[in-house]
Parts: sequence; C-alpha cells; structure tokens
Amino acid sequence: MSDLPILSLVIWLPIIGGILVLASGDKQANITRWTALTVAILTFIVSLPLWSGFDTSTAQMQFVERSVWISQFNIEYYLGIDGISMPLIVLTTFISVFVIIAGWEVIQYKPSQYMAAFLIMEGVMVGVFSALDAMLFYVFWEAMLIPMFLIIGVWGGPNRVYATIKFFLYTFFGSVFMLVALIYMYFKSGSFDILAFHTLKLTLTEQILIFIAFLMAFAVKVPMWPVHTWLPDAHVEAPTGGSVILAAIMLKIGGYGFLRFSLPITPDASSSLDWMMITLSLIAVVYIGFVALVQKDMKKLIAYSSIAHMGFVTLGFFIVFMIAQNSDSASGAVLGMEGGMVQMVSHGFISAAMFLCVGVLYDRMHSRDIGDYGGVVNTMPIFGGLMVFFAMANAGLPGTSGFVGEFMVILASFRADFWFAFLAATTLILGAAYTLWMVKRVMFGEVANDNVAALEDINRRELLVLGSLAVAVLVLGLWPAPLVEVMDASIQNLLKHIVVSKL
Amino acid sequence: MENIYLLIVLSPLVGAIIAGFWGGQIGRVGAHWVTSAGVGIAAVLSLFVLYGFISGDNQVFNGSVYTWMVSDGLKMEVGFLVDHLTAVMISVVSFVSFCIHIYTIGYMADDEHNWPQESLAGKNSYQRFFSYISLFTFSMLMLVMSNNFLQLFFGWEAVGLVSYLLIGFWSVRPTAILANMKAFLVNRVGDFGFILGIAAVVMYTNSLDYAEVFKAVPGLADTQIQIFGDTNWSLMSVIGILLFVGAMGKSAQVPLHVWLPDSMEGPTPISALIHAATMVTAGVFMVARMSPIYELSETALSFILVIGATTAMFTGLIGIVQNDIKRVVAYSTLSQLGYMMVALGASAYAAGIFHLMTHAFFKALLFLAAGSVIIGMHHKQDIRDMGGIRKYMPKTYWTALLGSLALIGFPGFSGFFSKDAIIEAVHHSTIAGSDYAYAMVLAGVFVTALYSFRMFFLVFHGEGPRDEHAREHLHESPKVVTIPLVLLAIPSVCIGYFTVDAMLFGDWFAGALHVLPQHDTLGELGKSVHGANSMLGHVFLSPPFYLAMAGLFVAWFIYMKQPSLAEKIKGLFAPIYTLLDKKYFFDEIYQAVFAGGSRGIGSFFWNKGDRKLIDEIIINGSANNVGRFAGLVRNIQTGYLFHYAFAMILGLLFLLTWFVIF
Amino acid sequence: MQFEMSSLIPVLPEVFLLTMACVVLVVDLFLKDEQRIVSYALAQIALLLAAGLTVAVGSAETQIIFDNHVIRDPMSDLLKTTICLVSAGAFLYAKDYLRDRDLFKGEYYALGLFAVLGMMVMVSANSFLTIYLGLELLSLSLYAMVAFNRDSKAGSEAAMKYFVLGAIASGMLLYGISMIYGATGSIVFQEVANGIPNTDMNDMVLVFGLVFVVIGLSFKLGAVPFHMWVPDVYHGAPTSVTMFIGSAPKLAAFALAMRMLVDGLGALHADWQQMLVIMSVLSLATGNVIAIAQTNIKRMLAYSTISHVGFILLGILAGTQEGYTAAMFYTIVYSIMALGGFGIVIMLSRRGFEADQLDDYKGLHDRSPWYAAMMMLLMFSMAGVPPTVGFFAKLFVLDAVIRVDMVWIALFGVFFSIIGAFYYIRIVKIMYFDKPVDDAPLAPVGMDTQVLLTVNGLSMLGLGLFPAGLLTLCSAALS
Amino acid sequence: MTFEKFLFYVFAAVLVFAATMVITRRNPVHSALFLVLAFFSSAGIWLLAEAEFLAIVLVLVYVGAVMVLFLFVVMMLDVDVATMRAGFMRNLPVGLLILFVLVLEMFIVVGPGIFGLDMIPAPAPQPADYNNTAVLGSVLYTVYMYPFEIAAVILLVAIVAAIGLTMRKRPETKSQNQSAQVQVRSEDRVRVVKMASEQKMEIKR
Amino acid sequence: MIALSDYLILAAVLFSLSIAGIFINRKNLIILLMCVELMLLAVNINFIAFSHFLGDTAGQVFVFFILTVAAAEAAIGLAILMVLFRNRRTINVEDLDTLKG
Repeated sequence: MSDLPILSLVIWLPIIGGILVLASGDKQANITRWTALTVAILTFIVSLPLWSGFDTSTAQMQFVERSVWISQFNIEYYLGIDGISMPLIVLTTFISVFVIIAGWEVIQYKPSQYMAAFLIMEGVMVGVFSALDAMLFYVFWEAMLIPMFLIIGVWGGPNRVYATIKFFLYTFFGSVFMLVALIYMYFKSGSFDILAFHTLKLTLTEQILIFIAFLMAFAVKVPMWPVHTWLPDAHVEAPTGGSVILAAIMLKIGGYGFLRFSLPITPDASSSLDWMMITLSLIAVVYIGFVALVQKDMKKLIAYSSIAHMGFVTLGFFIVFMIAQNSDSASGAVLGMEGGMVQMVSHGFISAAMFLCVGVLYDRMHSRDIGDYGGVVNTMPIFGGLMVFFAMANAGLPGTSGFVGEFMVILASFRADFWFAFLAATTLILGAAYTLWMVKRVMFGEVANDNVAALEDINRRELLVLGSLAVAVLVLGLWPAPLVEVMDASIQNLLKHIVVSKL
Repeated sequence: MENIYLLIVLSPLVGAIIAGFWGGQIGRVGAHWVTSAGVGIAAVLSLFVLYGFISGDNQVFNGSVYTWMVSDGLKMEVGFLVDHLTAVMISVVSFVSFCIHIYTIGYMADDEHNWPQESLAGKNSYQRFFSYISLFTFSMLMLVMSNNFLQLFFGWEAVGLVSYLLIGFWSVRPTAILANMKAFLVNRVGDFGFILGIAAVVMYTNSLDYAEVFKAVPGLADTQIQIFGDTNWSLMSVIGILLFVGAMGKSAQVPLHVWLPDSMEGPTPISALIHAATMVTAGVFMVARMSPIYELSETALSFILVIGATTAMFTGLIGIVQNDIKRVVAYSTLSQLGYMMVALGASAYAAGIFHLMTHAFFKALLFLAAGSVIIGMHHKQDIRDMGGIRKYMPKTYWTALLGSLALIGFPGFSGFFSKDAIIEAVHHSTIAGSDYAYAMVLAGVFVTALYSFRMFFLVFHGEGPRDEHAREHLHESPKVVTIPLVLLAIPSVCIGYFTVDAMLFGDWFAGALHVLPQHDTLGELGKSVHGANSMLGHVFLSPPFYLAMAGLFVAWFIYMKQPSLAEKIKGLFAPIYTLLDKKYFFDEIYQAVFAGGSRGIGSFFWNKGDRKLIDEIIINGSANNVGRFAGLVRNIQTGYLFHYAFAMILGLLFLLTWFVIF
Repeated sequence: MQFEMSSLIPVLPEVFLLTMACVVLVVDLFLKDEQRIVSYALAQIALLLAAGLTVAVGSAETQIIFDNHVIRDPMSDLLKTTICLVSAGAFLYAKDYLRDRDLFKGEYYALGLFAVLGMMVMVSANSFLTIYLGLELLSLSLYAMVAFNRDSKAGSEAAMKYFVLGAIASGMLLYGISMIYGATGSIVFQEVANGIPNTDMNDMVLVFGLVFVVIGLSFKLGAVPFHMWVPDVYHGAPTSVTMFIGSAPKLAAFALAMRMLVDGLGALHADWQQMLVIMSVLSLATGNVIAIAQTNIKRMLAYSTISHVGFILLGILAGTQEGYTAAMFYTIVYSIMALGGFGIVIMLSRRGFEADQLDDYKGLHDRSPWYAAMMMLLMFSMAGVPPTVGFFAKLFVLDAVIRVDMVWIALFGVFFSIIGAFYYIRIVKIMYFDKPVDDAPLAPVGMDTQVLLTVNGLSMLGLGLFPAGLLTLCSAALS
Repeated sequence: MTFEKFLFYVFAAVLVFAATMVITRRNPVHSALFLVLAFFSSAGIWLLAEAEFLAIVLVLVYVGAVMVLFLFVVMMLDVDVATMRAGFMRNLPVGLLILFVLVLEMFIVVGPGIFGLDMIPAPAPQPADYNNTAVLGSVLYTVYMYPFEIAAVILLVAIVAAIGLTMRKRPETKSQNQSAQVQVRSEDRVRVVKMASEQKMEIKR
Repeated sequence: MIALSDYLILAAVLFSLSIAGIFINRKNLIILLMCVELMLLAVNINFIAFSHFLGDTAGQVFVFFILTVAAAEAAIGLAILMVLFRNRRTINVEDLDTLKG
C-alpha cells in the first residue's frame, strides 16, 4: 500500500477521468454521467487510505512523493500531506462525488464538459492541498481558475459573464503577486521547497512585503473583506455544483494558504500585522453578517454567510500572536488554529449542503429570490427538514459541525482580547438571524403561490446527497475528536514554528 | 449507575428518533407509545435515582461518557454530574414531560385540522410532535445532567432548537413562525453572553469541567480584568454577568423576556412543558449550578436580584390586562421566573430551585388546564369569550383552582412554601438592590393573585360562553387530558409541604450549592422558621398572605361583583393601561431598533459599502477606468505616418537626452 | 585569405534554403494555377530540410567563419530550427487562406523563404554588416509580403507605413552602427566587444551609438515607443502574412538583440539595461492597456505582441545567463502561441470573410468545440495562466529579473499581466459564453491544418506540463 | 584654411542647402532634382575623404539609377502638386524645434570636443599609387564574400518583389500568350455535346 | 585640414534634416522616401569619414552594401507606392489613416 503513489493517484485519476469523460462526448449522456460518477467515487475511495493510513503522532509530511520537474529552477514534483492538508483533501474528494450527483439531470447542456470540468478541478484542488513545491502549488492554484471560469461562464445564470470575469480577474490579481513573492523566496533559498521556505531567514521588511503578497492571494480566495465582492456574484451565477465547489473547497484554499505559507514563512510579519488580519476577520464576521441579513437572493445570502464564516477561520489563525503576547506562552493558540481548521472542514459540508438545497429549489422553480417562495415545507417536508437542519448548522447550533469551529475560535479569541470574542460571538445572533429569517420566508408560512404548491419533494438522488451531508455534519458536530486529533500534531508543530521569530 | 444515567438520557432520544424518522411507518399510536415509553422509562429511572439520593444509597456521580475532543490540552467531554440538584431536576423534568406526553395524546388528537388540507407537513405532524417533545426531554436532561460547560451549552442550545421547532410547529401560521424566530434570536442574544462567559471561564481556569472550574475559582476571586480601557473589573463579576445574560435569554428575564409570551403560538403542551415547567427554568438551574462562581461576586448577585425583581413585578402587571388565556399564564410564568431569579440573587439558591420545582408542577398544571379549556372551546383562547365553564368541565375546573391557589401561594399549597421562602430570603438579603427586590416581590404577590383569579373567574365562573355554538359543544376533555391534570395537581398541592424541610433548611443541596456564610439568607431564615409547619404558623404574621388575599378579593370584586368596574378602571388609567397592554412597548422598540436597525445597517453596508464603494467605485470603477483609459490611449495610434515617425523621434530625443546628455 | 569549402558546412542550411528559394521561383514559372501546390510543397520541403540540416550541422561548439562575419553556435542552431519550423507552420496554416484569395503564388513562397533566409542570416551574424544585411533581407521580403494582396487597400497602406518606418528605423540603426564603428574601429562583434574597453574615445560616443542601435532593435521587436507600425501592419496585412510576421521574425529580433547587445555591446550592459527597462515598462503598459480597447482580433493580438515584447525585454535586460535563457524561452513560446492564435483566425476565415472581428468568435464553442478549446489554451497561455507554457515563460523571466534585484519591475510586469488577462479571457468569454451570431458552417479545413492546430494548441499544455525540455535546450544554447 | 577645407565647406554648404530644399519643395520633381544635387555634392565630399570608388558608385547608382526611378515614378503617378503643401507651415515650428534640438544634442557628441583635430588627427594622405577601387575590390570578394552574397539575394528579392507587386495583367491590354497558344488542346476549344434526339412535342392546351 | 568632427557634424545635420523632413512632410509620400535616402546618405558620410580617419576599409565596404541595399529598398518602396497609388489614387500621407486605434 505504502509504495503506491496515492497522492498522485488522487490528483491524476480525476484529471485523466475528466479527459476521458470529455472525450466521450455528449452523445450518450448517461454513460458520460456514470463514468464521471465512477471516477469521482473511485477517487474518493482512493483517497481514503490517506486518512486510514495517516500517522497522527507526527507532524512530518506523509505519503511524500518527490521527483524532479524542472531541474534548472529546482522545481520539483513534490507532494506530501500533513494533518492540515489531509482533511481538506478527503473533504475535496468527498464533496466532489456529490457535486457530480447534483448535476445529474440538471445539466443538459454539454454534460460531458460539465462533468469533466468538475473532475479536472477536483484533481487540481487536491494538487493544491498536497503540493509541497511552491511552484507546483502555484500551478495547481491557478489551474483551478480555468475550469471554474468555464463552469460559471457556460452553465451559469443570466449575469454569468460579469461574475465569471470578476471571479477570474480578482483571483488572478490576488495570485500574481504571490508569484513574485514565491520567486523572490526561490531566489533567496535556491529552491521552491515550501518546507525550506519555512526555515528561510528573512528580514522584517522582506517578510512584510511577502506577507502582503500572500495576503493578496489568500485574502481574495478566502475571501476577506474588502476583496470579497466576487464571491456573491460568482455564487449567484454559478450552477449549483459550481457554488458547492467554490464554497466548500475553493475558499478553503485561501485559509490553507495562510497556514501553509503566510504564518510559517513570515511569522514576524504576521505578528506585526496581526491587528490588520484580526480587524479584517472581525469585519467579515460583523459587517458581512449585517449584509447577509438584507439579501433577497438565497444564494447571495449563503455566499455572504460563507464570507462571515471564513472570517472565523482567519480570526482563529491570526489571534495566535496576541495570545502569545498575553500569556507568555502560546497555550490556547492551538485552539484557535484548530478551530479555524475545523471551521473550514465544517463549512465545507454546511455550505455545500446549503447550496445544494438552494439548487434543489432552483431546479424546480428557477428562482433564487426569497420573495418567490414561502411555505415550501408544506409541499416538500423531507427537504424542509433537511434544509432547516442545515440552516441550524449554518447558524452554529451545537451538535452540528457548524458549532465546533465557532466555539473553539471564540474560546481562543477571548484569550487574545475580550472584544475580539465579543465581536466574533455576534455571529451567534447575526448568523442565526439571517439564516433563520431566510428559512422562515422560504420554508414556513402558507404556500405562497401556485409554483410552490406544485413543488415535488426531493427524489432519491437528492435525498442521498443531502442526507449524506447531513450525516457528515452531525457526526462532525457530535464527535469532532478524530478530526482534531488528525491535525493536532501538525498544528502544534506549526505553532512552534511561528512563535519563534525569524529575525 | 452510569448505565442508568445513560438510559435516562437516551431512552427519550431513541423514542424521538423512531417517531421522527419512521413516524409514517409506525403510525400515530406507535409514535405516542414509543415516545411515551421512552420518557416513561426516563421518569421512572429518574425517580429511582432521586430515591437513591433520598435514601442515601446514591453517591454523587461525576464522570465522562466520551471525549468530544481535546484541543490544546483543553479536554472537551460529554459527561454526567448527578448530585442532589440534578436528581431533583431530572425527576421534575421527566415527570412533567411524561405527563405532558400523555396529555398530548388527547390534545393533538385532531391536529390535522390545524393544517391546510394539501400541506404535506401536516401529514404525520402528530408523530413529529411527539418526536420533538421527546427530543426536548432528551436535550433538557442532557442540560441538567451535564458536568461541564460544553455539554451545558449543548443542551442549552438544543432545547432552544426544539423550542424553535415547537413554537413554529404550526408552520403555516404567520404568527407562529414569527414567534419562533423571535424566540430563537432572543435566546441567541442570551447565548451570546453565555458563550463569552464560558470563554472567560476557559481562559482563566483552562477547563470546562465544573469540578475543576469550581476548584479554581476561589483562587481567582480577586482577579481583575480590563475590558473598557483601563477600568478594572472583577473577573468573577464579568463571568457571572456574562453567564447570567445567557440565563436571561433562556429564562426570559427583562429585557430579554419578549419571546416568551409570543411562544404561546405553539401548541399548549409545549407551552406547559417548555415554556413554563422546564426549559425556561434552565437559567435558574444554571445560576444555581454556578453558585460557587456567583457567590464570589456580589455585583453579579445584585444584578440578578434587580433583573429578577423587575421581571417578577412588571411582567406580572402585564398579565392583568391580557385577554388570551395562554398569555396570561405566560406572563405569570415570566413573573414567577423573576421570583426564582430573585431567590438566586439573594443567594437563596435552594429556594430558587425549590420554587422551580413547585412552579413546574402547578404551572404545567395551569397550562394543561388552559389547554383543556382551549380544546373545549375549539381553539378559542380569548377569555372574554369564555365564562361559566365550570359546569361543563368540572375536572378541569377543580384542577385549575388548585393550580391557581398554588400559584398565588395560598397557605399550605406548594407555591406558598416556595414563594414565601423567597420573599423572606430577600428580606434577609443585604446586598445592593435587595430592598428594591423585596418591595417588588411583595407587590408581585398581590399582582399574581389579581391576574390569576381574574382569569380564573372570567373563564370558569359567570354566564357561560357567549357563543351559542361553543356552548353546545363544550364538554369535559377526554381522560388522556384529565389524568395528567390530576397527576400534576397532586404535587402542586402537596409537594411543597413534604419537601420544604429538606430542600430549604436541610442539607439536601449541601454538596451541590455553595453559599458563602455572609450570603446565607436561607440560613438566616432558618433561624426563625423551622420546617413546613412552622412556616404555616407564621402565615398570618407576614404580609404576603394578606397581599394575596387582597389580590384575590380585588379580582373577585372587579370581575365577579362589579364587572362594569373593569371598564371604568381601564378608562381611568388609560395611559397605564395602554402601557401595560402594549407590554411597555418592548416589542415595538425592539422591532424598530434591533430588527429595523440591523436591517438598516445591513442595507447600508450592502448598498453603500459592498455595492457602491467596493463594487461600483473600486472594482468596476477601476475596470471601467482602465477601459476608458484604453479607449483614450488608443487614439495615440492616429493612423498618420508622421505621428508614428514623430513618436519614434520623440523616443530618440528622450533616450538621447536621458543617456547621452545626462 | 584562404577559402575553405569546409567553412560552407555551417551555413549549409542557408545555402540550401537560398537554393530552394530560387528553385521555387523558377519552378513556379512553369506551373499552372492549379499546380501551385508544387511551389508550396517545395517551400515546405525547403523549410523542413533546412531545419533538419541545421540540426545536422549543429554542435555544441561555436564556429566563426567567413572572416568573422558569420557565427554558428548552439543558439543559432536552436533559433534557426525553430524559425524554420514555425515558418513551416505558418505556411501550412496559410495554404487554404491564400488559395481562397488568389494569393496562392510562387512569389509568396519565394519571398517567404527569402525572409526565412534573412532571419537565419541574422541569427548567425557575427558582424554588424551581416546582421544589417540579414535584417534588410528579412524586412524587404516582409514589406513585399504585406503588400502582397495588391487589391487590398489596407494591405498597401500597411505596407507603406511599415516600409517608411522600417526604413527610418534601419537608418537609425545604421547611424548607431556607424558611431560604434567609429568608436571601436570594427564591425565584427568580438572586436567591437574587445575594442570598447580599449577605446580612448569618450564613453559618450558609444552610448550615443548605442541609443540608435537600441532604437533600431526596438523597432524590430515592436517595443514602445517604436511600436507604432505593429498594430497597423498586423491589421492591414493579409492574415497569413500577419501570422508570419508575428511569429518567426520575433525569434530573429531576439537574435538581433542578443548578437548586438550581448555579443557586441555587452560591456555597455548598464546603459542598455536602463533603456530596455524604459521600453519594457512602456511596452507592458501600452500593449496591455490599448489591447483592451480593440475589437479587431488581429489588432488586439498586435498589442498583445507589444506587451509580450515587454516581457522578452525584461529577460534580456536582466543581463544574466538566466535572463537570456528566459527571454529565449519566452520568445520561442511566444512564436508558437502567435502562430496558433493567428492560425485560428485563418482557419475561421473564408473567401470574403476575414474573421478578424471579435464578434466573429461568438459562440465558437457551439460551432466547433475543438477550435474553441485550442484557442482557449492559446489564450490562457498568452495570459500566462498555469499550467500552460505561457506561465512558465513569464515565470522564468520574472525569476531572472528578481535575481538582479529588480523586484519592482517584476511587480510592474505582473500587474499589467492582470490587465492583459482581461482581454485574453474576453476571447474565451466570447467563444464560450456568447451565443453565435453567425450560423454559417465553418469552412472545411484540411486534415493537415487540423493536425497542426491540435499540435499547436496542445503544445501549450504539453510544454506547460513539461517545460524542462525546452528550457534545457534554451539554456544549453546560451551556455 | 586650406583649399581642401574650402572645398569641403562649399560641398557641405551645397549639400545642406540641397537637403533643405529636398524636404521643403512642394513639387516632388524639384525635390528629386535637389536630391541629385545633394548626391553630387556628397560625392565630392567623399572624394575629399579618399573614397573615390564609392563617390563614383554613388553618382552612378544613385544619380544614374535610383533617382531616375524616383523621377519615373513621380512622373507616372501624376500627383496634384497644388494640394500638397497645405498645412506645411503648421508643422514647420515643431519640425524646426526637432531639428534644432537634435542637431544640438548630436553636436555635443560629434562636435570638435570629441572628434576635433586635436583629438583625432587627420590621417596622412594615401600614397599616389593607392587604388581605392582595388583595395575595396580585393576585400569585397574575400573577406566580405558572405555579405556580398546576401546583398545579391537582397537585390534578387527587390526584383521579385517589385515585379510581383507591380506587374499585373490589365484586362485592357491586349497581348498574346504564346505558351498558351502552343499548349492548347482540341478539348479546350471544341466541346462535343451529346444530346438526346429530339422528342416530338405534345402541345397541350 | 578637415577634421573628423566636420564630417560628423555635416552628417548629423543631414540626418536631422531628414528626420525633420519626415515629420514636416504630410502630403507627399515620395518626399518621405527621399528623406530616407538622405538619412542613409548621412550615415554613409559617417562611415566614410570614420573609415578615412581610422584607415580601415570596413567602413567603406559597409557603405558599399548600404548603397546596394538602399537601391533595393528604393525599388521595393516605389513598388509599394505604386500599389498604394493604384488602390487609393493618392499618395497623400494624411489620407493613409484607415488603419488606426
């Protein structure tokens, strides 16, 4: 087992599968769909050994694969995972299966390309999470844009062109500066090995500049206020599957970037700019919470709620330094970082589920406008139950995964400053307010109109998808210990790195 | 023992899951059997546990069930702490819950009439309802059996969730779904404080476990922290107040009380179970549980005292002018919750819990009686339309009378002991605000009697329903409804008498509740009173009795003797009436300030911030500017050869000047 | 002064190509219109064999022959081979296009071959004289090719502009060369290089000459502000010629820069570096910005060329081995990208329809997914999005620039590449997201062209996934 | 001032004058003729610099061939001269400014400060038996063989291009195409059409 | 004696004149072509002067080639001019503005 290049397999299996699906064409759409599903499930199965074979006791990179790619520039095909990336990879392969299923009947226009785009993206995203060579990372990072660009643009809503170009340029804008930073560090260290970057000595000025370059890339991806406006647009216009991937996985890549790059490479800059990161995170929580409140479009609302939730992630990551300052030791900081990580995974499930729920409604009514709904639970009781459940999870109800991360981050941020925790905790109110208000208007009440009256409850396929996610949300909420255990060693190790000054 | 505890908790859960997921398959009977059985098992076992404690066979149990997670050395577990306090709570909860399960069988029997014909949500709603109340029982039991803050918060929010689901149970009613959202959100405001309190606890004690926290707090008693600038705050006060904010939400204390009256939109059984007997008292339980913390902060205790007293008095006043039968009971609940809080604020935790227990019985009873009336009246709830029901529903009448007497603290009834103890305890309290509280709770006694019997007289006495149709169909409720009434009436009457000695003056709560000597108001009280009989003996020496009688008399006089007087008084005190009728305008203010305000802020941020500033000006603006600039710059390419040549010449001149001359 | 036949061997490709050009000229006289394919075939054979011969005579060592006027080194081998292959590709794409427009003539191929010969001369020039003559051979052929469609108003206007500006530029270049000759006393690069430190002349004179040389060079590359011919010529010339101008001659221009600036005037690196910085910055900015405002794809690609030239200059101005390698890599990649880009334009056009408006690409994805996919790859490559090779080209250049501590200019470059990305993805947007306006079936295209397009498009991806091979070639060529 | 220098100044003056006239005359024929003058005077200057061969070539090639070509074209195009000058004055100030600045800057570099006689002394005159043509000729075919060949190709390109661009068969010109006449085959001229024999037509009314 | 600077200044003036000529002439393409010839002439003077003063034949050889190329250039230039004139019926520089932007 251990000699199998599992990571490569998880990356390339869906990509090659995607190409096959692409080649199979649209003549026999069903075969295409089944092929795609088979590939996705196979990938998920292949990715499971990553979890089962994972050694939780070490912070070392595992499942390492390393070979030369571009020798002149010391660029390597260097893969490996630790406790930070592994859960995200499994999340990716898990969610991808549902994305394929979710697009089953809905996508009638060029289904082969649709499925192929998702499969290729799946591979590329796994690549992002497992790359240990900065240039490999960057290649995967940017390559992600292309399928997503097409998914939104080809299968998206009426305003898709604006949304997709905005999405592309925003993200591209963010990442090119990171490229310069990566090259600079290559110039300093002589390789693109990320782990070598971790130990690279840099002056404070260099660190700050590099930090800002990274920030531009990751902040856009996360997204942080004020570079978040692409997300609602992209979400609204994207097809359901696109929204799911975008929210469930892509946003995580930004958060992952902070953990893999910003914090360990530029600890001193992170430390001296943490006030900014915390401020932005809190703005994301509070400001975006308010903005979400007034959304009339369900997807937009969920998109904004994603931004607010990702605010918790960045908050959890960057309170480390204040905690260290307050208590002379970084005790308690781990809680915040792990909270951020848990929040990412959990948000992966919940936002995916929420978007799938909206997708279910959209497929039937072709409207995402909250005003067009009302009393849906009367015609779709099973769906109603699931959606209320996910809404509660989104509002951070204990017992669901949505609570875990928020709880950890609030606990940790209290150690940094009372007011951080105070502002962060407003999400309890705001999150519940915007989510439940939407649920109230969409789900409850009398049947609003004939269209709603004509709705049919979810079918087996949809039930399978939403049900599986519900189980995931519940399990993670009731017993997050395994997830935390997996990442613990890596986070501890990371923390050890970042509290030591590089100067 | 651990298995019994697990069984207590899990049997309602199993019932809930079966009824919830397979409600359609097992049918109505299956659903109410499985859930009632689950809760019944829990009730029996709880009583067994309680008996164990009474008999002294049981030791305090404190152990974890499983580790939720460990992060950064902070162990987060799910576990049980079963001591005397817990034993009382689980018994009350499971017993009341069991009664209500039985009652529900009758109450919800024709629930389909509450749903539009075509609504699929109305199908199996009966089973769903049972699933919910069993789930609630599970959550509540988890809450009270918790041995750590995490699980406490779990249960705390879980009961909130079920409350949300149940208030909005009839989801086609606009008022119901507004009320449930309101309830959830107001509770969330409380939780907001609560979670901060937990965070503070974790920060300073690095643990979530009660035992460890309580062990650590005395050492932190003098810790000061800074929140606003450099002002020092006592850590214990901060923690205490933050946690109490949670209790304010859950136990509906002013100003977070607004959700409770609205929650009456839910079916009556849950009003009885959740919004009277159990869930709303979670705050009281929590503060009592945290007594080791609260004892260390007089500020927090004063805060509780003042809030509780205010709630007790002023929500009671509202009850006088309400006409919805359930709302009257709801305001009464608010008022009684205020009493419990006053007890806690006066460090008479035992009295608070004692009142919690007695209140659970008689308030559940009152609600169920009201529900019985409502069934009889075909879901009409306005007391002005009722009257003379006594003849039609004798069982309901008598049980309601017993409940009302217990509520106003008629001597010998269970409410008497608990309420009197609270009033006396406050009397003995010396902390800031105790005088105010004493005045409020005394006045409250009068008010309680007034509204209770106002309703009682209007509903049961007098002419009889105006509505001909209603009169014809009025008859006593079925046995499943009346049996729980009787079951609850028994403890309502007598439990106080039998338990007051042990709970208030004995050492029943010795290990569970901590009272510092300087706060020991019950101890003070105990010096002058010795047991139930002694309390009864002192009845005529203390004002509460006279106040209660006065209230009863005034109610009789205004609503039975001189019905026209009511209108006159209304006219005479029009502003006050309006103030009360509008519930001090809390709803209006909240609607305008919080709901409207946050929507306003949201719109502002969205329209001006996101859409205008970021999107339009910065993002699209720069894109457009680049585009416009491009359109402008392309004109440099004029198409004329000489301009091209000129550009080259300029380039040449520039380079020459730059590199050769300089 | 002994003449050895062996010294002809290194220039065998040039000799062969010249011979073949004359053969085409002569054979063409005896062909009927429907037999022109023979001229075409001869030209293709010439190019492919010339490429083969270049490889055959190539070696790792450097040969300087013809009394120092000609050099054959690994760089020239690589560039010549690429030039021949890219030109062959351009001829292949152009075949149907020319036939549709009655331009399918022997002269076209003869001139094309002469142009290729000119490029090859430039690539292996070792003196200012040789390089000037190669440049003129190339330019004159191109002038004629631009005007090749004699009935095209735009074509003749473009040719006229190209000619006049080109003449001015070569005048300036010559003036510069004369000053450098005056200052160093030689026109052979090595001697010039040796002469610079020894000259007792004021340094001013050298820089003075350098300015003019750089201008001539910049004109050829199309760097701002000497770029004005580029959009008009790209726009006005027949698309087949645009494709030709846009691809292979960039390689020659790169060689021009390398030979003159590095081989000849390497000692003045500090000075020309600054000049190139100015022009590179201006090119990046101007090219990317103005391209946004274009509605004609040929013009748009012209401005995109200008911005790419900015990047190539970045690599050169770094003045290091890495920089030259990166610039060479970039140039080769660019010539392939441009070939493919214009190839699509050509394939979509038909008699009486040029397919040069952006709107003509609307809904291409619906009409031909394959073309659209290939075009998309090309566009993403031009935009520099991984994993296409365009990204690596940029990466290597940026790396080289950062290595010489010019981080700010790297930032500048990436900043404008964001703006640039906009108009590339706009093409993708038009192809994929818009509905077709033109429902006419696409002109049937020969198998050979389709294969070429496929190879061309997929090479963006292939080279992107495995850039090491080409990079090794480039760095070996320059070491 | 030596005679040589005097001659130089005369030629230079004429050259500059002629050049000025070239760029300012409204009639291209005049310009062309002034250009001829400029070539002549620069040929003189080249003689002073002992480049006899080139001076002669200049006159031969340029005056004899290129300028004639120019004149030929000018005559052939038959351009309306009158409209050609409008707007001239408008551009003159900028033109003069450019001229002035450019000359100034170039003067700084190539002026006497760097290239004066005191910096670079004049070379000794060549001996009487010095044969400029022979010297050039001897290197042209040896040292510069490769460039020479390329130059030849350039001329070939010029021929091909000029013919390719300008030679066209006008529809109105009448000429014989002998090779076509010779190669013609009977099939090209006579077409034997096989038709079905005529059927009797039925006329329907 | 004639100084090298004399030649060079003369060439510089001539060069500048030709450049100015290209800019001032907005009507007649032919004059533009002539200006180019003038420019080459200036370059040639430079080469010859340097050749003379350096005692090196390379400059003169270079001039020889420039003359050759210039002739070819003139031929092609005029051919393009002919094509242009046939298409547009004008050789007015200001009319050559269909390609722009």
